Amino acid sequence: MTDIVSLRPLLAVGAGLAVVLPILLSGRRPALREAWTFVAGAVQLGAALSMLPAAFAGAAHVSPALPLLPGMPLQFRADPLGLLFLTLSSVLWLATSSYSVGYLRSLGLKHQTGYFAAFAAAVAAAAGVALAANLVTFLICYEVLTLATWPLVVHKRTSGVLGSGRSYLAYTLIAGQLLLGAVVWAGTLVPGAQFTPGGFLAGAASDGVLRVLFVLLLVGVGSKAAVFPLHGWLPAAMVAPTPVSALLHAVAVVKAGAFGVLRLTGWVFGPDLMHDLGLSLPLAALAAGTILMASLRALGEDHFKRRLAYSTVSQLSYIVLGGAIGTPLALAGAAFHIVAHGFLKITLFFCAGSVYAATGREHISQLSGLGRAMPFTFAAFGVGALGMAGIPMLPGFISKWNLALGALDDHQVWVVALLVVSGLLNLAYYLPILRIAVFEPGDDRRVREPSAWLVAPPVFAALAAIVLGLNPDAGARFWFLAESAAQSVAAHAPEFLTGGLP
Amino acid sequence: MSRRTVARLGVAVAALTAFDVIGFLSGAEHHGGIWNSVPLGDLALGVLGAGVLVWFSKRILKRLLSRPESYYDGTRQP
Amino acid sequence: MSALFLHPAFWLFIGIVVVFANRRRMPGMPVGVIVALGALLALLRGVEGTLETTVAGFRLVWFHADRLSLLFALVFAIVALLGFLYGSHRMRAGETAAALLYAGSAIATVLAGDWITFFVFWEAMALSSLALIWQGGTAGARRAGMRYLLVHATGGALLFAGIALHLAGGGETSLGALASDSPPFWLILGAVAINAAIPPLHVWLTDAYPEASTSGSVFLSAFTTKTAVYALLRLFPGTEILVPLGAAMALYGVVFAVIENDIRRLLGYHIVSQVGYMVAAVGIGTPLALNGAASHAFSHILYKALLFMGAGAAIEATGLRRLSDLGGISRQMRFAVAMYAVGALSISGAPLFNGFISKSMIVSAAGEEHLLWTELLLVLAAVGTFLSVGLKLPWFAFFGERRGVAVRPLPTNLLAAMGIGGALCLLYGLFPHLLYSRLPYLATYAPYTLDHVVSTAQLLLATGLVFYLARKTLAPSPGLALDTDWLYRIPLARAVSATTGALAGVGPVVSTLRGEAVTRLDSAARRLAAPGAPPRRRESFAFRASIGWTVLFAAVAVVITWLVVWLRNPG
Amino acid sequence: MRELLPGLLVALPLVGAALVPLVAALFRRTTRVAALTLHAAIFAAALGLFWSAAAAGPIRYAVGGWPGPWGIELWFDGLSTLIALLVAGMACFASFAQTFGPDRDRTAPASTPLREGLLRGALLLLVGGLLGIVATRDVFNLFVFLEISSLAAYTLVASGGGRSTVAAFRYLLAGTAAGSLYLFGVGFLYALTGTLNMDDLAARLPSVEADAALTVAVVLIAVGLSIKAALFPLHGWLPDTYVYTPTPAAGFIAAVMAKVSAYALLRLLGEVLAGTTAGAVVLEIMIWLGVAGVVAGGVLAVAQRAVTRMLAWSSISAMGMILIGVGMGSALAITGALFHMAAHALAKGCLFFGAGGIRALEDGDGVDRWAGLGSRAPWTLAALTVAALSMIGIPPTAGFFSKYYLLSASIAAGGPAGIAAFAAIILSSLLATVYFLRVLEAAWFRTPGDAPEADSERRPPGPVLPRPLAVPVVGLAVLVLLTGIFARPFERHVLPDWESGTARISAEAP
Repeated sequence: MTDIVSLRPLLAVGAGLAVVLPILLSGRRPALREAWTFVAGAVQLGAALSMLPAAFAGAAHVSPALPLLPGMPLQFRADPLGLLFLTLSSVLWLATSSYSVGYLRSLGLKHQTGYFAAFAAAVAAAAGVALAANLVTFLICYEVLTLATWPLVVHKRTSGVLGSGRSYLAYTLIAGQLLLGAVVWAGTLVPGAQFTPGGFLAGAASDGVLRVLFVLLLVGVGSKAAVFPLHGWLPAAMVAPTPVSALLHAVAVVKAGAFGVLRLTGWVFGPDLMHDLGLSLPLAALAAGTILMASLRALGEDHFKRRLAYSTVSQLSYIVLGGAIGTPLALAGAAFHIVAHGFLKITLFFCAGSVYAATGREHISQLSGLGRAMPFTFAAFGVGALGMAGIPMLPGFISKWNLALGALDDHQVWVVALLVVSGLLNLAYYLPILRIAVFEPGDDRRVREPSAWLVAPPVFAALAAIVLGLNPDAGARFWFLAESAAQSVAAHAPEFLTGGLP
Repeated sequence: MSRRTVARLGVAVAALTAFDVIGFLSGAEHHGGIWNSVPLGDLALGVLGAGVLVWFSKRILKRLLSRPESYYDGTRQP
Repeated sequence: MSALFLHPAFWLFIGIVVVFANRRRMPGMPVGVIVALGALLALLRGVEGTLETTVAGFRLVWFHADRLSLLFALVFAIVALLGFLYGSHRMRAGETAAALLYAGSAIATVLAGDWITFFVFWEAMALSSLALIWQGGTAGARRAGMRYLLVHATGGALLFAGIALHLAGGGETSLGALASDSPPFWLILGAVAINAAIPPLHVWLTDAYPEASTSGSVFLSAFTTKTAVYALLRLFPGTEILVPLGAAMALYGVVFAVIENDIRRLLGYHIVSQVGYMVAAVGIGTPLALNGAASHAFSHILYKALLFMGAGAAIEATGLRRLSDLGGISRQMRFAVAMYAVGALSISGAPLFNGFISKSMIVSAAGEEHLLWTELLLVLAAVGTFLSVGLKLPWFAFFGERRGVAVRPLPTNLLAAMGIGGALCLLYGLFPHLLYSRLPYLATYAPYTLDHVVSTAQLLLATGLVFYLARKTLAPSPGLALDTDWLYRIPLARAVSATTGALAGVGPVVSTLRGEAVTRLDSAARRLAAPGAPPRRRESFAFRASIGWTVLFAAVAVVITWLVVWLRNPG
Repeated sequence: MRELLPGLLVALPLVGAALVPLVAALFRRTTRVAALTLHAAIFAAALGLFWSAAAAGPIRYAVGGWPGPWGIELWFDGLSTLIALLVAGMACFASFAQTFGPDRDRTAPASTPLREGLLRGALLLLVGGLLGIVATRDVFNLFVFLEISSLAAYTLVASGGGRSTVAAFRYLLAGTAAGSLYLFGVGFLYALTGTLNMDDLAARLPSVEADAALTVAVVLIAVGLSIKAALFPLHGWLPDTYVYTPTPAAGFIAAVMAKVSAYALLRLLGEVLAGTTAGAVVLEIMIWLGVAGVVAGGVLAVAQRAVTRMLAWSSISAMGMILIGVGMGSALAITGALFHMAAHALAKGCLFFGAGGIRALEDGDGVDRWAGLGSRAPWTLAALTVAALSMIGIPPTAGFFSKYYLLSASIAAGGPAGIAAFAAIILSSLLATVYFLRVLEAAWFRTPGDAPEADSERRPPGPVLPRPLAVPVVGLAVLVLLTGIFARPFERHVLPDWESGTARISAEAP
């Protein structure tokens, strides 16, 4: 893979950062303030799209290295996996921005200026996480992401909400400090700590040290990815306004964590080293436990957004699972699940938010009759819910399918069982929502769809999900990116991992 | 039993016997089931089979499995 | 691209869009009837070729027609047409769309040329039928639908796992008979067995079908179980375990039907029973038996739809669904009763009706293979079928004592659909070659031999005799009969509920403990900071180890050094 | 010019300290301008030295033309010019802040022009003392500057009246003890080697290596300077001093006082006495004490409810971290220690200016007094937030990079001490997270008063801090960010010097 030195990665990361100040300064003029957001979103998306052709041709745009620490520059590199995440986050940022405008206005929320500013900073940080070329850059963006999302989480500012925000910070910042330690350590072992397909730590230290390092790194990225038992903050963070939750789950925080786990397993340690150290199976088991526990927990949850939150906990462990298995197909499935889950979960959260904006209802048992009153919203919700359950023709199936085949390449039959049980549980906790909303008669005849600002984004995301489900290579060629990312890792994998493909 | 009932039954039995005779006389080899090759076999099978079915279902099974219609009410639904 | 337009399911899927687009402008337009007719014509015109795409590295064959799949697709299209006609006076957009998706998915499933496409539409069928059940509109329908979903999701999961294992093991991507006794074989067989309603995995059927709307249950009766039969024919011909399973199943449904009180649930048990014939036939596996299974599926779809239409007509006319509530309404709905009778005679396998020409193929195939017990059980099941569907149901529902039930007149489209259904049953019964010429396997069969007709007639008449004698015993009574669904409606539901409850309880406990720990650490730190200081003074001089301690520590450091040095060099 | 700068750097503040009260007494209004100009000039001199040392290598300056080893020498390499720059820069901000006046306590004497002039003079004297410590190459001279700076500091601390006089007295006790111990140590050294010049000393030490008195001298010097550097458990003077010092002085004292002593420790123990066995042992002990200080400071900071006291304890933690770096002595560790001096000085100065101002204006020091500041003074608070994040070690602020270097050095050092240091630094970051975010949360997201849900936006927006404090706060926050972003050039400036310096000394040793 050839590198092209260009400023485009910096542009992609900097777009969001650059508008933070203008947004803060134009607080008195909402139209201008929101225009900044859209401009930055468009610039970021444009930068992402402009780097795609190179990725299709097997090259990568690399930013100039900014000297920062000995041997560890600040550098961004648009490799396939990073581009996949970047493109996803820019598309969904635009959708979320338009949704936010409608949501904040229709509910008349306060502190809108700070909201949009923090939003821009968070997305910029997520873009940085996506494109980080080495561990230090990753760490920096990761920490900024944590802090930028804090104001968003505690947006309501009641004492209960602040408590949840504290819990959020406790998990993510503690993990961040452990990550800092681990990054320093890794950087001492291998100067540069450059993300390398297939990992760079092999042979750098004794097995024991590498295992400790792995645990530190995993706690660092895993707590953001809400891997059990580090998931406690995620349901608590549901106190945030809905667009924030959508962002948290689909793009920024949790997704960045899952992305980090993929980077960790594929680009820091590498599948073969993980196998040698005996880390693959424990990690896979952890992911499996998370998937099941969170699904069961979602089953017993009546709060709409919290059920979605537990679903996220469960779904993101698919990505962790794929990273743990490490075969090409599993990695490709995991990488694609970043995209699939992004579109689907953002749809679901948008729908939950629309319901709240239109009716003020927050619990699933109160949704009766809303399906008829809000047909577009719940049509989109249906797409999201079915996609989450891995119903074919929706993108969730493609990731699940490849995860299953990838696991079988490594003769891990139990993963298939896990995936199907999880799919079952998904249906068991998603479809009752549809049943209640669409098929139970409602009592309130005045309910209507909220404004177009709130209807268009979920419909767009759902349609995009359908397109991706029918053709995962449509548009930005997410599947191609996922596959080439997985292939680059697999090129370094030992033979037993690549054999057995039909 | 009234006379009409007896008469109806008589007609039915006569018709069945007639069928059986025709069937037996036609003499076609038919699948090898014993009830096909024995006179009155089909008839006996029909009567016996239906009788056993009614007896088993209504007398045994129903007693074992019958519950009031509200049996599942109040159980937890997903 | 032209192949896309030839795909019959395409017509039905397009219909969904039309339905929603048309919802306000022409609410009365029978979109379903029109598009089903389109699909039927497309099939009758004779379609060939394949339609393939490649998605994410997998070759998907959306359309792959041979005689077996075309036979099923044809009857699916016919019954869809009948169903839409039957329900066009009451089906709203949502229900029509669900039915269109359901019928289209069923057709697409049987026309699928590879495993993934097959799975795709298999799942679509499960979900669209769920939507159809939920359209029943009652709380009972919603709850039954949920149970239905869970069972079918399990089936889908098994199929998913099976296909994944099959392909990962180097299996063919195109559909074909599976190597026996491999994990994928059993997983896929399990999935198909659920859809084929093989006991003990059958309760979803009798649980959910009676809860759908009258038109909904017509659709439901046709597709899911018969695609499963198609799958058995395609994937598991000659699997021996299916023979006893099928025979037992045929009888199982009959036995439960005898004690059933709900008219559509009774018919549902007879679906189980009739599919048992087909399952057994697939198990027998000779060309004749396989032809029998295919043709019986064909016939069954027609007469079972007719029967459900008849039962639905009674419900439409009276609003009642239990035998113990109905009775004495035949005069107000003679045509419907007559058509029901056609269906009842067909399912019982009476000569001249289409059940006769297909069911006897299976019984004969069993006889030819000398499967005596199988044959006997199948014959017994036929007896029971006539007893409950042919005699008990119509007697207590339509005839019998009058209970002063108010009867509404039935709409014309409903009667027309029943008329066409009845006509088709008779048509195929009278002219068997219309069906036989379309059968997929090489085997000939002549149903109308004298002994065959006579033997069947004797069985039916003997059954009638027993019914006459035992009609008091057979009188329906309210209540429900436990079935295997008890297992998941009571113990499993409790286990899941307990687990989720326990998990939900863990969170608060953990956060309480966490809060407790934080509080304790904090107060410990504060005690350290200001030992013994009362809380209000905590902002003043804290941590007394200040100057005195500093001097002390410094002094200690110096003294120790001095001592060390002095001890080393005492001079 | 290059020849004049070293002299100017030390002479300007000392002369200015005498001049400014005079100006205040005579002209009154121009006091402020005169003091600021002087500070700016000192800063310019420091900057000039910094550049020329970077461009043309270290500068040796013989005071009065008397060369060493008998004359007093000043020595400017990358290390000392950097600290000088820091001191001079912080002094500019502190001088700016002095306009705010010391009178936060009602018992403080009323401010008069002369009094203001005297305080400004004291600050200049303090700066002069500190710059002297930084620059001098003579161990006794160092003691003199140490005492000069201490005396000036006592004055500034006590200027708040009330409790601050008590705090100043306690500081005086500790400081005098420290100075005496140091002086004893220097006495021993002189008795052993007959020289006070550092280079000379380093050259002659090997010949007296065997003498037990050397050990005693090293320990006395180490303990004395450690008290001044607030190395745990010799930190007792620090919390009260920092809390009760009037805000403008606190911002300066908290930022640089202890660090200059740490610098002296580095010079003496890390460079001059590094070759001795006793020096090595003391450095090893210093790592462990640093570890203890890092943890204890963090824990006790968490326990505080008053913001300035929390900041004071956090300083003890930070000093522990710096001394860990000094103790390890590797190039990475020294870089980390120096970087942490800079990062911590900038951030802590910013925070003390801010917290002191808020304490004075909100009439209380509790965390709850910060509630609602976010909506009233977002920019000031944003600046304070940057400083707090640097204290926690969040990238891309300066604190992150210093922690990064120190963590790297700990891992590279290995062994129990290395692991303990690694763990302690991580732990202190976690504790800092707890105690700083508590304040930030209140400031940004909580509303004042008992009704936390009340509308905070109804209070009119406006500056919380008066300009004399707001400007340093914002300026220092910007510097915190810039230092972080330009971390790498910084390291390049200091390290080669240090390495060549230690190499030179060990080469001179036979």
